[in-house]
Amino acid sequence: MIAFAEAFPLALVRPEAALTGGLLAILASDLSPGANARRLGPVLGIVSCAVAMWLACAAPVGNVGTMLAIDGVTTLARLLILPLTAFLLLGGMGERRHGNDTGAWSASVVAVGLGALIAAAAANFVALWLGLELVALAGYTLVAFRGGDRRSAEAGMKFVLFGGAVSAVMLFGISHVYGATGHLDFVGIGAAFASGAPVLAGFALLLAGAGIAYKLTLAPFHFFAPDVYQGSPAIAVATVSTLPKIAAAAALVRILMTAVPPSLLAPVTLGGAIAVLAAVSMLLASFTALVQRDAKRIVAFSGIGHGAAVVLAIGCLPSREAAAAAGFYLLTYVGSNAGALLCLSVLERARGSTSLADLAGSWRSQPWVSSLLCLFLLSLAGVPPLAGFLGKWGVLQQALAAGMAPGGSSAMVVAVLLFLLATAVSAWSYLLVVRAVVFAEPAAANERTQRREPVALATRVVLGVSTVATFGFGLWLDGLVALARML
Amino acid sequence: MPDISPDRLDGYLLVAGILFVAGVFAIISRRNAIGVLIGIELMLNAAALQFAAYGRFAPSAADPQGQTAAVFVVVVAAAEAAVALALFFAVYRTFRDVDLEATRELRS
Amino acid sequence: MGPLLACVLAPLLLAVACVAVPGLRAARWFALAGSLLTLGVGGFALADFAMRPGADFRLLESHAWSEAFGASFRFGVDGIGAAMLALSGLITAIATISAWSQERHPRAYHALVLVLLAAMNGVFTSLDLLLFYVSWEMVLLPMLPLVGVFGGDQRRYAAMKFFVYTLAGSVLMLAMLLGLWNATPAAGRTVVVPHVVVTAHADAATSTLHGLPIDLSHDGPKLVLVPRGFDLRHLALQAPHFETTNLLGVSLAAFGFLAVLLACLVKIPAVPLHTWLPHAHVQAPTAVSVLLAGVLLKLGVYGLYRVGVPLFPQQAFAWAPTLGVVGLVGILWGAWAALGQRDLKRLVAYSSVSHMGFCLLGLASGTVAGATGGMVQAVTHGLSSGLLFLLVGVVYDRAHHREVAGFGGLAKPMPVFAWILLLGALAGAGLPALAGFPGEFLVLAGAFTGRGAFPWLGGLATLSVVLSAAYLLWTVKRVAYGPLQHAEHATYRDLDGRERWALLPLVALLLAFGLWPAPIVDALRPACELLVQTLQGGRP
Amino acid sequence: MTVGTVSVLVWLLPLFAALVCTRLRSPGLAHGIAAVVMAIATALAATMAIAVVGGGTVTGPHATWLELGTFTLGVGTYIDAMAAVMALIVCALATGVLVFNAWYMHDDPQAARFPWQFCLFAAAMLGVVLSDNLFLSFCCWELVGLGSYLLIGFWFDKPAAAVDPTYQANKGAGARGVLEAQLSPAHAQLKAFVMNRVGDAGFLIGIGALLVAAVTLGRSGDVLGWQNLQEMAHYVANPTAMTIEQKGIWVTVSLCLTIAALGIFCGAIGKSAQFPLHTWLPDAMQGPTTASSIIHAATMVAAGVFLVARCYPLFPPEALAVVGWTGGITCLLAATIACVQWDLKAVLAYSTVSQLGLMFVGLGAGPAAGGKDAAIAHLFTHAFSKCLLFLCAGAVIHACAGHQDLARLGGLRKRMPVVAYVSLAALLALLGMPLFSGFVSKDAVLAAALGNAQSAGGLAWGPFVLACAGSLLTAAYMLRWWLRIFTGEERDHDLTHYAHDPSTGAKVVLLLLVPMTLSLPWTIGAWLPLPHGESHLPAMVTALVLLAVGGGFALWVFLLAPRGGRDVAAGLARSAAPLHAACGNLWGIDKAWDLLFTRGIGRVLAQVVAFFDLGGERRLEQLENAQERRASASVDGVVDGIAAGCAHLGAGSASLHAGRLGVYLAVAFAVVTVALLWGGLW
Repeated sequence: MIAFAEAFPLALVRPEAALTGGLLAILASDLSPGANARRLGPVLGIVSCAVAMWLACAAPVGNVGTMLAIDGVTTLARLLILPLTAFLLLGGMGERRHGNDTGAWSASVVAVGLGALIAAAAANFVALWLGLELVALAGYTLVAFRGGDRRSAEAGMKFVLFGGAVSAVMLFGISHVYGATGHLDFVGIGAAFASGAPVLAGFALLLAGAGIAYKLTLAPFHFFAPDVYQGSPAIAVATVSTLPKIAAAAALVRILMTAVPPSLLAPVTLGGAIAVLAAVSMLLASFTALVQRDAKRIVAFSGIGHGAAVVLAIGCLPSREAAAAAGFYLLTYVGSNAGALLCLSVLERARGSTSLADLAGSWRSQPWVSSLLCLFLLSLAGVPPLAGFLGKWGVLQQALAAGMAPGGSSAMVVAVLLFLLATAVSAWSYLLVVRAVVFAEPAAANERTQRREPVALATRVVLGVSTVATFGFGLWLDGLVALARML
Repeated sequence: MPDISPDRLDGYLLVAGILFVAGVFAIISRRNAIGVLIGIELMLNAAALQFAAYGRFAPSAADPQGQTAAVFVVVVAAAEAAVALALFFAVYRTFRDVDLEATRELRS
Repeated sequence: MGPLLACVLAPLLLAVACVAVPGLRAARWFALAGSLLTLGVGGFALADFAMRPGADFRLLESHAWSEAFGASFRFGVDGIGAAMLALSGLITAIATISAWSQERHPRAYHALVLVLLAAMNGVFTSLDLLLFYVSWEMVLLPMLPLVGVFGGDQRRYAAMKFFVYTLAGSVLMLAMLLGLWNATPAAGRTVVVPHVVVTAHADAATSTLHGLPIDLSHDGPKLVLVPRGFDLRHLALQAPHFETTNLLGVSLAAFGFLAVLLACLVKIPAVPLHTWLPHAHVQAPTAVSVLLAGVLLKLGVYGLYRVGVPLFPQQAFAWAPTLGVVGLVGILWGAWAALGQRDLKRLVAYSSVSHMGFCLLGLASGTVAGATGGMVQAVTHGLSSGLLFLLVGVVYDRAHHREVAGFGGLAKPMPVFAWILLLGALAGAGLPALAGFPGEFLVLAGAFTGRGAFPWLGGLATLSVVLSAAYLLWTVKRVAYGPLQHAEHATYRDLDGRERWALLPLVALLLAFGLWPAPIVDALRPACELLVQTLQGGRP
Repeated sequence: MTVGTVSVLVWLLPLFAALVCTRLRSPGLAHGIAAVVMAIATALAATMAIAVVGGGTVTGPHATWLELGTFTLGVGTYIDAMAAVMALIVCALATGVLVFNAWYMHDDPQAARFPWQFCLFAAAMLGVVLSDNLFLSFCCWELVGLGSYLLIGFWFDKPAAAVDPTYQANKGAGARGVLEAQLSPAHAQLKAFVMNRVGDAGFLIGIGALLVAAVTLGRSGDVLGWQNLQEMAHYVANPTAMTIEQKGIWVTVSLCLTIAALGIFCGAIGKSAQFPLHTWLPDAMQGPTTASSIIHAATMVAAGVFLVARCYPLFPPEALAVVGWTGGITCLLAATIACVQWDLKAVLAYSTVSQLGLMFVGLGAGPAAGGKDAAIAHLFTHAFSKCLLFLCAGAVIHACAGHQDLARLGGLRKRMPVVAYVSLAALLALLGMPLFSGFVSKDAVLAAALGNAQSAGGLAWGPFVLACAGSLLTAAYMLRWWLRIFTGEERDHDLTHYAHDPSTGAKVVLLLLVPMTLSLPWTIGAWLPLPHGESHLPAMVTALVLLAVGGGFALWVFLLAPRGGRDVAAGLARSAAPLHAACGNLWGIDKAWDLLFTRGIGRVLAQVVAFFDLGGERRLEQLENAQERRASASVDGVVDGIAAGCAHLGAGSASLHAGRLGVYLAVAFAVVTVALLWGGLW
């Protein structure tokens, strides 16, 4: 027992443990007869998130063997993941009151959060892969949760097949990395690289990166996103479009910081390549979004673009400000994105779908939700003084600094310009939704377009929080500095 | 022509490689979801095989990292397959088909 | 909290109040209060500059924002800023009065107007480039629904075009901002201060320049250590270094000026980047058109005055002839396009294009007369175009259409309307003794006395004297004179009290500035002189 | 009270009157107040004139209007004999016209509007006359344009002549060539203003050229003041080598000044209705005759002459040649048209144009030949005679219930004797009959032109010859006008039956003005030193011969021949049909302008620009829906085209996102493979 405690310092992973406890509690409440799991589940989940949050704030720093590394990145990831999980549970509480399910929903959400925590803390490819798989498996269930709904089922199927394939590729890469370096932990791999590993290891690492790119919906591993987001319930989209991105970003940062030799990392080489990759994703996302006719598809493409922006920031490593910029970008993104999807969830219930045609004129029946939706979308577009602007600001500042630094790569500067182009184009795609929701007249004045869907208190709370965040972070320049200090 | 004697790594890698490529070919070419799932399984098992092989021939055979990973892979693959099949069933309930060409309501 | 911060914060708070208080009847009073506050502060500052002319910044105040980025909420106005602030207050007040009986969502409407006012004030009073940019972009947020929700049949197209076009135009400015920031070493940079700046801004008593310590005792070149940040005045001091900083093979200054230029030319709007304007104007409700023409278009000119030239004088100098040509093209193209319009609002919109061309030409001419004239033109155009849009709104209220051909002989049933329309048209046509004249004449004088090809540009610009008279007075003739077109027009009532109250200040100011422009010119001139010196200082 | 103060008072009193009258609803009261104020102004102007006549100049008060670093723009007065007398004439005629108008409009419901608009014009006109710098002149120059605009459009609600039954009933039978579709007060005022603006654009360029010259010469302060201009003018005499390097364009100061002179003259062409911008003046007759009498006959249209005279030092010989030729051409052209007009106001309008041309001929003669004084003298004499003629015309029109057709009027001498003989006096003055004022001035003009022609020779003869031809015709058509109206038997009884002389007040005005048409000391007398060079005698002889021939011919055709029962006029018209038609069609100039200005620039070009800007109305109807939106080769169309291009790119990539999982995976794996291979090669 003592030996185990020494081998496995639980103190470091209290938050994960707390969340695991919450997960088990929910499942237990599901089994226990009489207990209304649908009501109880979210509560348990939120409580466990709160506890975990509390523990995370006071968590010590260190390594759990070669498996997990609890450092600034992990802490930052925790502080993003845990509150977000709680809010997603709360949102689910509000949005799924009429679902006939048991606590499974809450369990899945908590599981996604747990997987994200593990992946974010992983210092070892196996741990990383397991964490991402947990995120994925729970995510599949969330996506396909709407029983008996064609689109939801199709979304789930596509999600699982695409995800499975990518994770297999990742695993294949990992195995070769292991074979080439004899290590599965990042530090070891980094050491091996430093002592001249075979070139095969580099390619293997690239394959292993596929899994992360997929979680960040980076081209060419983004294809699943539009279909899956369109098909699944908005509140599920809110989960699978935010938590995995945070986890993957944290993992990517750690891999680049530890497993990749700095010589290779310098913005000139790898950073430049990453920047180009990101720019391509952004352009693809922004332009493709222009012709979409469904709000959730547009959100999906926006997610692709924003994931790319995070990657652009990460491409500016090893400066810690770059990591902070990525973190802040994720913060602003998840705030606005979750808010937008929650609004869409309400409108989806009112109008039956989120196709722009069905959303037409919903401002008449639901002024507040619609206005907030537009607000969140404009924040995603990065219009000051909304939060999205400052996220962009941080990323662009890092990229441009990396580009203008003596010996910096002009690829970074080009990426910045392309980013700005993508910003303008994507703003247009967001306006497509605004146009439908606010400017357009309802197609026909029937009871569906007239109906005013009640908004649950829980939903209101979440919306209120994201609204505050959307306004509050907009001009909080020192937030970037604070995050950098945290790392 | 690699030497595929059982006490050399090359043979295992070759088999794993073949498995992986076959899996990739399957998921790209199959129209039936089950077929794609099988392809994925092939790829996963290729990875598992390599883990085991690399573990066996690793310089430090003392700590069985590779073999452990292989076991993890097998477990997770099973879980994945379970979830996948459940979802196929859900699709089948609504579409009466698991042909990927037939189940294409979600598109631009 | 100083007056300028109040001009930005108070409207925002009032806007929140409008939205937050359910069933609020007093929203319009809130809007009026916010605009009158702005008008008061701006008017006071303008009067101060008129009485004690100077190129310095007044009503300075600074509030901490971000130590690390060297950004802070710095406010301050020179003569130009004061004039613009007063204008935005006045026009917003008038727009509010003209929309006094707004039926559709009055609370939301007035809240949006207040947000717009706050954003505009932010642009006009900010001395911090980041704050400037934020306010600049923030203008778009309220305009989107103001056009898209409260507008006409094709409001969606107009609103989206306006938003995307202007956003695309200004998006490069973000890169410019960060480029400038990155171009400054973290420890700051010691620069030599040009003589004109020392004489204009250095404070001998405290031996400081823009709050930075400077040694004025010796006769040698004056040195000052400029910290990294977004203070416009500090950035301007580093202008030469931006020329030498490289960005993708071009100099940072070249890139930055291009970014600012693009943003401003779209906003002004300069031909051929102007086509969002007619749509926005035609679709927007009257009061919003008044705001758009009266204040928003000035943002572009102001941006060039405040950011483009001071930060990149060499580029500005090199670009000046091109800008002059662009201005001239705008003047003539706009005038001719206006001559060919059938829709009253679109006609006035194109007259705006033509008139704003004068601002550009005047600034580009690089003469005191031209620069001052351009700014005077910016102010007076705000008045005259506002007047014309209000009048178009008046006829639209009665006839529910804006086809010029559909009117005629309205002077019989609506004499007061006809007289004010004639006054507005004559002011727009630059008749002496009306406010349209001083700006136009000064710009022409500036162009004639400008360097290089500017005399010829000025010569061609005089064509607009004919064209403006033609399209404006022709419109007056077709709308107000001749026999009554339709019998029911005879029943139209003349301007009612509210309309008269909205028009009265404009009429009074058009006459006042026309007969006695000296005060406003005196208030604007020193700042413009400094600007011209900066521009000429950019001569390689 | 100094002359300067007086001059300011003279300037501001009418403005004051205008402000007061705007608030008055009663026509009588308004006219009364305005007349009284103008009378006071007249008295003040008289004192001013007495003070400066005999060649002194007074620089009145001067204030800086705007200060612009290198130069300033000022407001102030400057009085010399020319200005003082002109001011006196303006005030005196204005007073008279106001009194006359009180009768003329006694049954017009809108009469109350007349006085303030009229006083506004008077103030602006006095501004032009008294201003001490070119900038102020330009401002007031524009404002007289405003006054003219307002008064031409006095009856703004009248329909176009083409659709106006009363006009069709009353119009002169010979009103050919007039574009009736556009002949309405509303259009005439627009036409007048815009065509004046054409000239003013030139004026502005002239001012610009002066500014360039001033800046080049390093002058500062009120560079547009007369003082400064006179000092700069000596560069005209001796073209200095001083040049400015401007992007390879070398501009000499004297060139600048030449441009300035031509620009100022361009303004004069517009305001004084010289060829080719003369066509607005006949249309301006749509306004009240009383307004026309002073604005479009006596003073405003003469402002151009006045301004050129004011800037005379700036005019180099070549510019003066342009002035002379323009004047000569206009003089003859307008005269030919006047010969065949049947609308009694049209005849007077064209005769005004012709006489203005004569004045410019005088100006064109140059300082050596004393052209300036001659022209100004003719300006003065013409002001009185033409104003009187218009007032009489107004009386006739009023008496005949708005009928203006020379073909139907006639024999009014008995019914309205006062008007008849007053107009005869004015007529003779206009013709330049000895003992009448016109004789002296016209003779002076011709003398100057002749003198210039003799000294310069060659082309300089042109203006003189044209002027002579014009004078010849003037004698003919003016007599025709008078004879047609007042002599012979009544052609249309029920038209002229109720005709009668105007009211006492109006008659008093007419009679008071008659002495001014006589060649007596106080008319022109000692005010201006008229040229008495050796060219004086031949010029006088020429003038008398022309008068005798022209007048005699007219008397024969319109007085003697009809007694013999022969219609010589018709015979002449037949025999010289093409010429007659050309004159009747106003030489096609109006049509040409209509084609070029109204249709060409105003309609077609504008439509084209508008089309290339937004792509036409049909596109604008279908903007809302991207599918229906039609592509168009316009600026806006290009913008939408770019947007459509982006959408096409999006659609292209969207076709990859068509829900095919196989495609998704294939693309993903392909990219990965390519990346690996690329990495391998790299």
